[in-house]
Amino acid sequence: MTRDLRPFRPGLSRRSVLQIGGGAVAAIAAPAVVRAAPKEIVVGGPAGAARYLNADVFPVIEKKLDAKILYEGTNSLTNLQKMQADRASPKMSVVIMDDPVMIPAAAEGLITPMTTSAVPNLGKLVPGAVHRDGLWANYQKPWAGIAFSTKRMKQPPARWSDLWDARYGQKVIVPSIQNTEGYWTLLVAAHLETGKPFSEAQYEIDAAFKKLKSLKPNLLSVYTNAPQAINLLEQGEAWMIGGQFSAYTLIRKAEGSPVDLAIPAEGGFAMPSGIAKAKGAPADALADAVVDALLSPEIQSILATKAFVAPTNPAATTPAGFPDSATLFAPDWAFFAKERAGWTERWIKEMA
Amino acid sequence: MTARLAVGFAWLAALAAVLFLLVPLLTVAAASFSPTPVFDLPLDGASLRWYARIATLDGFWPALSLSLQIALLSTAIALVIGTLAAIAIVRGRLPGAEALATALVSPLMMPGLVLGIALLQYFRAMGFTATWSALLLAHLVVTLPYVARTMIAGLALFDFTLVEAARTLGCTYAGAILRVMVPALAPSFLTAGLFSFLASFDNYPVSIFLTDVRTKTLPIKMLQYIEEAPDPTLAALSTLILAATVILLVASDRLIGLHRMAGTSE
Amino acid sequence: MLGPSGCGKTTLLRLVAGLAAPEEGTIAIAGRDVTRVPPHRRNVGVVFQSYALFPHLTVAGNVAFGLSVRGRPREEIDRAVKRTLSLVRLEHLGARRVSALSGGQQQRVALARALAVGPEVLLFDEALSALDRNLREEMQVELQRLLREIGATAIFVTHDQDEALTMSDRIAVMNGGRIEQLADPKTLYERPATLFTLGFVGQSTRLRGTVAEAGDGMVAVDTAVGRVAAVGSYRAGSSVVVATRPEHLRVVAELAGHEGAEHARNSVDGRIRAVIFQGSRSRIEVAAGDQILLAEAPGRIASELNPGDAARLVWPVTETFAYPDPEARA
Amino acid sequence: MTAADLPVPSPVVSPAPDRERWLAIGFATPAALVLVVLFALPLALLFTASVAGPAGLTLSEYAKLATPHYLGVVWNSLRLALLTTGIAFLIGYPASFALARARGVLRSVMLASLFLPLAASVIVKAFAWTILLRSDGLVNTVLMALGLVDEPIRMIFTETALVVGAVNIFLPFMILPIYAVVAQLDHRLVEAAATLGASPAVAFVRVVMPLTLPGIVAGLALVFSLSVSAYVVPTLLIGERYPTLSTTIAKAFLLARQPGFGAAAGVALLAITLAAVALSARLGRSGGAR
Repeated sequence: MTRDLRPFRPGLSRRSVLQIGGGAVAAIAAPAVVRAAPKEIVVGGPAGAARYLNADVFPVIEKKLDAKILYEGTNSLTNLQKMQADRASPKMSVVIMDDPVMIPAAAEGLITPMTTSAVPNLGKLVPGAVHRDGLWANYQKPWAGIAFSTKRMKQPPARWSDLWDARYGQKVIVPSIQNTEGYWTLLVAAHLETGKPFSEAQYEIDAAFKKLKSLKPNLLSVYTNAPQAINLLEQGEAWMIGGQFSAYTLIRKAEGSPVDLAIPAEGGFAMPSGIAKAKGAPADALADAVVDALLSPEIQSILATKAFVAPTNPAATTPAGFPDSATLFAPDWAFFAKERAGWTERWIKEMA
Repeated sequence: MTARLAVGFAWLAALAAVLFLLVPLLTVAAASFSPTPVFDLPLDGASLRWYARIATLDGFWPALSLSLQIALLSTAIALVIGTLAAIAIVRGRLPGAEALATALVSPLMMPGLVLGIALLQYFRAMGFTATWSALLLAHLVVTLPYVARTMIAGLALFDFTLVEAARTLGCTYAGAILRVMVPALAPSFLTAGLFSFLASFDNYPVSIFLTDVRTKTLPIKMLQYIEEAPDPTLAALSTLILAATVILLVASDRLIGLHRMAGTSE
Repeated sequence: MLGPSGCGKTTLLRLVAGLAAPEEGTIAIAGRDVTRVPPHRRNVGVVFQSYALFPHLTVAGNVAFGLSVRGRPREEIDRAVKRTLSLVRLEHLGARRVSALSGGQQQRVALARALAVGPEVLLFDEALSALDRNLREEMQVELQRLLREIGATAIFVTHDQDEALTMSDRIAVMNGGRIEQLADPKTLYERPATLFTLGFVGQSTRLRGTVAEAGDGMVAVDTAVGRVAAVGSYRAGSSVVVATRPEHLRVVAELAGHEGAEHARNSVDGRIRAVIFQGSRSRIEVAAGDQILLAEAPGRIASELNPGDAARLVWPVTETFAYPDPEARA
Repeated sequence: MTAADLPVPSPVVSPAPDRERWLAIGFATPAALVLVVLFALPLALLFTASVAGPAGLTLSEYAKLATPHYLGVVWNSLRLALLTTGIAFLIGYPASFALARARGVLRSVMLASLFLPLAASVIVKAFAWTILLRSDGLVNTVLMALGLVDEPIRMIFTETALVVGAVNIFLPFMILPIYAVVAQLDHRLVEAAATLGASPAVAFVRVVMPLTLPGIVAGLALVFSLSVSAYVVPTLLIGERYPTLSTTIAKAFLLARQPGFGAAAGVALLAITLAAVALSARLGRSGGAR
């Protein structure tokens, strides 16, 4: 895996190719350098979070810091690719990505550690929320369960094993392992097959795939495109999505869609939303301030109510009905990140 | 008898094609009037709330403007250089004409995101970071195949003596191309131009790697909107774009018609 | 310009029009060197073989094209279009689309379009070949009338010798990229300078032989059928082809009294092989040795001839020409 | 002039062939430059990873492609492209003739219906197809009303849905280039063929088909290239159960961070498609020369 993480390095032939191309492109379009205004900062993160961040969170931070936050909402893996290409002069100063994407970003040296002196709130988070000595931190924890259509199901699904219930032939959608939330189905399958607790079952991958295969008759689809899957659930064509999470499903529910999120008896899971500073990025001090704000109780309270996520700063207040963050299982993401490519390939081979 | 059958079959195929192509568009248009936040049919009732929402979408107008700029410019450039290349290929005095004809389609053979990643790394490796120019150049690669391929086909039956006739009547070479070849091949140019414009205007797999937070094309914005919520906003937005395209099509139909009229009075 | 397909006559026309550029040499129109002048500034009018009418324009639009490109005022263009169309007798069809016209009408539109700009030289590239025979002959007459009215120089390219002979003041016979002979139609026919011209324009009777005696612009040639005298300057021993036009060959029934009577005549004895009736005249094939000679005779005389009869062919020496034998040369 | 000094006839020399050739080269240069500088070089750079191993050049990434699973993936891509191109041609070829015959408003409506779909994002159209093809969707309702099926048949996320969607999205790219050629077709040629004693079928095969070949080749090349490299279409219409080269390449670059393997798969895709398109162009040319 480490071999595959090597960055692209120009070789001799590569350099000469670039010289040819460089001359020609420069002739076609003269490069113009765009510099950010001094009190401006670019934050990159998932597109799905753009609405609540722009509407409810950033205005508060902007007012506090007297700065302008520009949010670059793009799929995490695309953002990672862009960060890699832009490593010489990064455009994004702060990035929001799930832990499994933070791990390769860290390995490729694209993010830089934060300190409690510059980001005081870093030291106030719940245990386990700060990774690799401040390289990144979890600023929120959406929880994952089973999203279901309230139009089709009068009773919320009670257990994860309901996904396998023969009554739901071709009614179930699960996320692809290419998406972070795709891991939950695999983990549950391992747990159901072995009977071991999640913490042990997460390493029993052969068992997981065995159980997962038996889910095939119930599967309508395996999604990589979340909006499409949610749309199918909202239409009632799908009845359940295994492993969907609060920051998506509950926002849709709040907007009036006939969907809801159930936390099965075996337990829910904590989604690992991380935040980090890009290495060598502009507006370094401002980046520290923005991260600190996102880790502050004030902002995390807003996030909790608007985005239905569990705070990682214990001082933040949560509305009633939120699951206890401590009951949510957080798996070994390093193991997941290491194995994901292989699992994806195996998944495609076995589930096709 | 066979001939009549064949004609009947042709009309049947055309009717089927038209219906087949329009059904999903009508579905989208219908769903845009949904009173609920679900992108679905049938509807109970109708509402314009998703149209109202478009006005509140952040970054919509700049994205539309950028997409129009890039699409118009890349189409204009692609039309010129693609047509020139097609002339060179069709007139057959070019060494390796057939290879060039195939090579000109090759950008379509690459998944857009591969092209996007390739261009992103290439531009960055050269220290080229101007987003607008990068987008224009990338879209030129995306649009050129449509123009070149359509024009090669269109020129195959074109009688180049017309260009020579115009030259002996007092036109320069470029003037002859503009005054004779362009109007005589209006359907091909229209097809090539619209293919190219729409391919650029709707492109996101290439654009997504080259846009940045300040410079986003409309499809990238639309992708962001649907990621935020799969509600009928996108249906409303698409319906508006479709309506604008209808206007564009009617206008270009008129324009070509006007051109013909201008021709008769000359 | 007359010649077989591929002889380069269209290329020459294109060179004159400026649509192709010469590698060497100069092209001059009315004494003005136009070698480097692009086609749009040469002031020539071209009528193309395919007519090359602009399909997106009407008849009037096509005729007006050259003037409107030159930016002439609208009234002037309208007047010129009207005048030119009436010249080609199409004034009533100005608003038609060109695709709705017959072949002859299209040809006339092409002509009107070329004429409208008032060219110094008119170029016709096989302009009549696409028309059927009757229409072609009608157009030939009409074109001659028009060209006389306008008084412009016209260059026709054709592979049709009748058309060339009918329409031209001077004909350039082309072969293999070269002009074989440039002459008025009469000279060209009566005094063909080369074997090619002889063969391409009209019929001929030929005999291969070797020069036996030479002198004073005349040669005596030994052929397979006897000695023949011809006009030409060659050294004794040269291989030559002697030829004459069939209409100069008279068929004489074996009348012994004529023998040697006229010094200026050639004669060959043979046997009639075929008599082919062709209306006012008949073609007669006479076998002499292993040669076949072509003669022509008025119908009255021909009707008395029968295949198998012995016959003597007699023709004037002054109508007999000697050419270098191309096969001997090779 | 005497016969003795006549020049020897020489073969025809076409005038200044170099000038025409240089003009053609000049015309082709800008497009070729764009292709080289903005397509070939960037891809070459990206694809060097496919042969760059830890110890110099290696073909190990290509060897991975030769496993049964990835050969199946290649077959999926080809199958999708062939089905889409074939069906689009069967509908599109006759339709383009009707389009060329149509006049006035009818033609405008037909042309508009070909261009209009290009203005709608693939994502939105995929949403629409889900609505149409789902178990209680329009298509199943119609099928049941007609008594063709007794209970809803599953269509979404099947190969049927994939091909229907792909044909829907790529059909205009088949019809319009063919139409552009058919519209120029001189109908007198067909009539001429008929007067020569050709039956309509023979006249069609011997006269019309060869004349429309440039359009056919253009349509086939466009639709094949687009469908073989389609990424969004299979992702949204069938998902992971139908892995294609495109989805595999995307995964390798973005998710698995294996640019070497992604590059190898990209090279394979480009090679296969170029070969297919060059072959169809060659067939078109030999057919046209018949």
